[in-house]
Amino acid sequence: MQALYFAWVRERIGLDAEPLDLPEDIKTVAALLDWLAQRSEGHGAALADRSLIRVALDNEFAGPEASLAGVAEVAIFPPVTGG
Amino acid sequence: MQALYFAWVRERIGLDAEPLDLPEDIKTVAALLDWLAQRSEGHGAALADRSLIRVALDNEFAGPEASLAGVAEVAIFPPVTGG
Amino acid sequence: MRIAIRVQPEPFDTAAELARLGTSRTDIGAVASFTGLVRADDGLTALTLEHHPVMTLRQMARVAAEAETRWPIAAGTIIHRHGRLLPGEGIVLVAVASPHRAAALEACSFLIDWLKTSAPFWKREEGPWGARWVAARAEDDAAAARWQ
Amino acid sequence: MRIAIRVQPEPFDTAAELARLGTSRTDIGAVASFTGLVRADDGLTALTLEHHPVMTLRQMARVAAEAETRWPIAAGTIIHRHGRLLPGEGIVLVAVASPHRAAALEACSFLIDWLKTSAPFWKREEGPWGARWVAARAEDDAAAARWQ
Repeated sequence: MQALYFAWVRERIGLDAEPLDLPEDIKTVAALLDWLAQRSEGHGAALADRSLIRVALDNEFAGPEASLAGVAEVAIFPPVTGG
Repeated sequence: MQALYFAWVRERIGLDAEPLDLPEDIKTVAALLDWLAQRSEGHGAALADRSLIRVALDNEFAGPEASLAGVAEVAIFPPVTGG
Repeated sequence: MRIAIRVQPEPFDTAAELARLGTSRTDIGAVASFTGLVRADDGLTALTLEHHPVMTLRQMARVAAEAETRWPIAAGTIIHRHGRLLPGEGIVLVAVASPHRAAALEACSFLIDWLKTSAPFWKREEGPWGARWVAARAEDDAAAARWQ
Repeated sequence: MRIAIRVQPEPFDTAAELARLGTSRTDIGAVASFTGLVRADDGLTALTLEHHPVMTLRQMARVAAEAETRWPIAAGTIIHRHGRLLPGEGIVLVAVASPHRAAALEACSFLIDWLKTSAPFWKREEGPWGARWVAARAEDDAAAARWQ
């Protein structure tokens, strides 16, 4: 699975994107975020406040209970502020 | 008092404007319209359906009970359709 | 008055009016505009707008002043034409610049809704039917009433 | 799709876009537009828009399609910029042409409200404070929710 990071999530993690080799027991967005938060200090800082984290799976917004089955790309970012 | 007519009120009466020499007992807009409607066949046709008649006194919209005291100009027209 | 008002027989240029509003200021976050145009419905060939000149300007100024008390308006323009217009021509332009998006959009809607019901203009349509006066619509009154 | 969509780093010309929408048609009775601009609040010197390119276009197309199911839209344009913008520059343009006034005004408001909450753009402000990311505002969510 490919991970994309945007805005201050990107800055705190220090990466635009990275490949993820997920353990088999990580089946939902919530589980993915918990697992990712352990990856580095930057990941932990980026994902500390889950109320400020939004996720898209293969370019579609997804909630914490969404399944990762068959997903090729996960984008993680703050609430959007365009317009 | 000067009367101004607009749109189909103007067309039915056949005049843009005319001076009115009001009898002393004509004190309100409603009384004025009743009196004017007798003035000619055109006036009668123009003022037949009062639900479609709007009035402004000295450039301010006025209801049927509005007083004519001190009024220099009365404008009579259909509901507006600008914009 | 931060909203300029014009009543004129000449065509107006929406693009030029908008360009004028937004230029050389950095406190404007939003510009909303509305342009009303003559539609060739049912073979309409021309639309003539008659108006009460003195009262029209007075009512437009009043509506503009009301908008300025309700929303933070940095600049604005209202142009209403009179005379004989052809299909595709602009009838009315309302443009509002404001620091904020909601203010610009709401003020723009308010101005056009109120103009429709409070400015003394009357439309006459020419077409296959000859000439006929446009009847006022209850939905225009309803649109204006929601701002009260 | 009657609403054209563009995401670009280059500036756009609201006036030219509006002129293009309204021309050579006689079935359009109303054109409503909204332009969002960079404000120099508190000494802001630049605004950078980051975005998720694939998802942005998809979300804009979805919002445009939803507007077309809700209102009779003859033509429209949505342009959203990304990259670094200076005070006074346009960020976003929404323009809608419709036979009817209410449809044009409502669709325009709907499009900008939904873009704000569903298109993946993020604003970073430069100024006396250095650089900071703009926080999402609850009132933007509320503005979008009223269309649901």
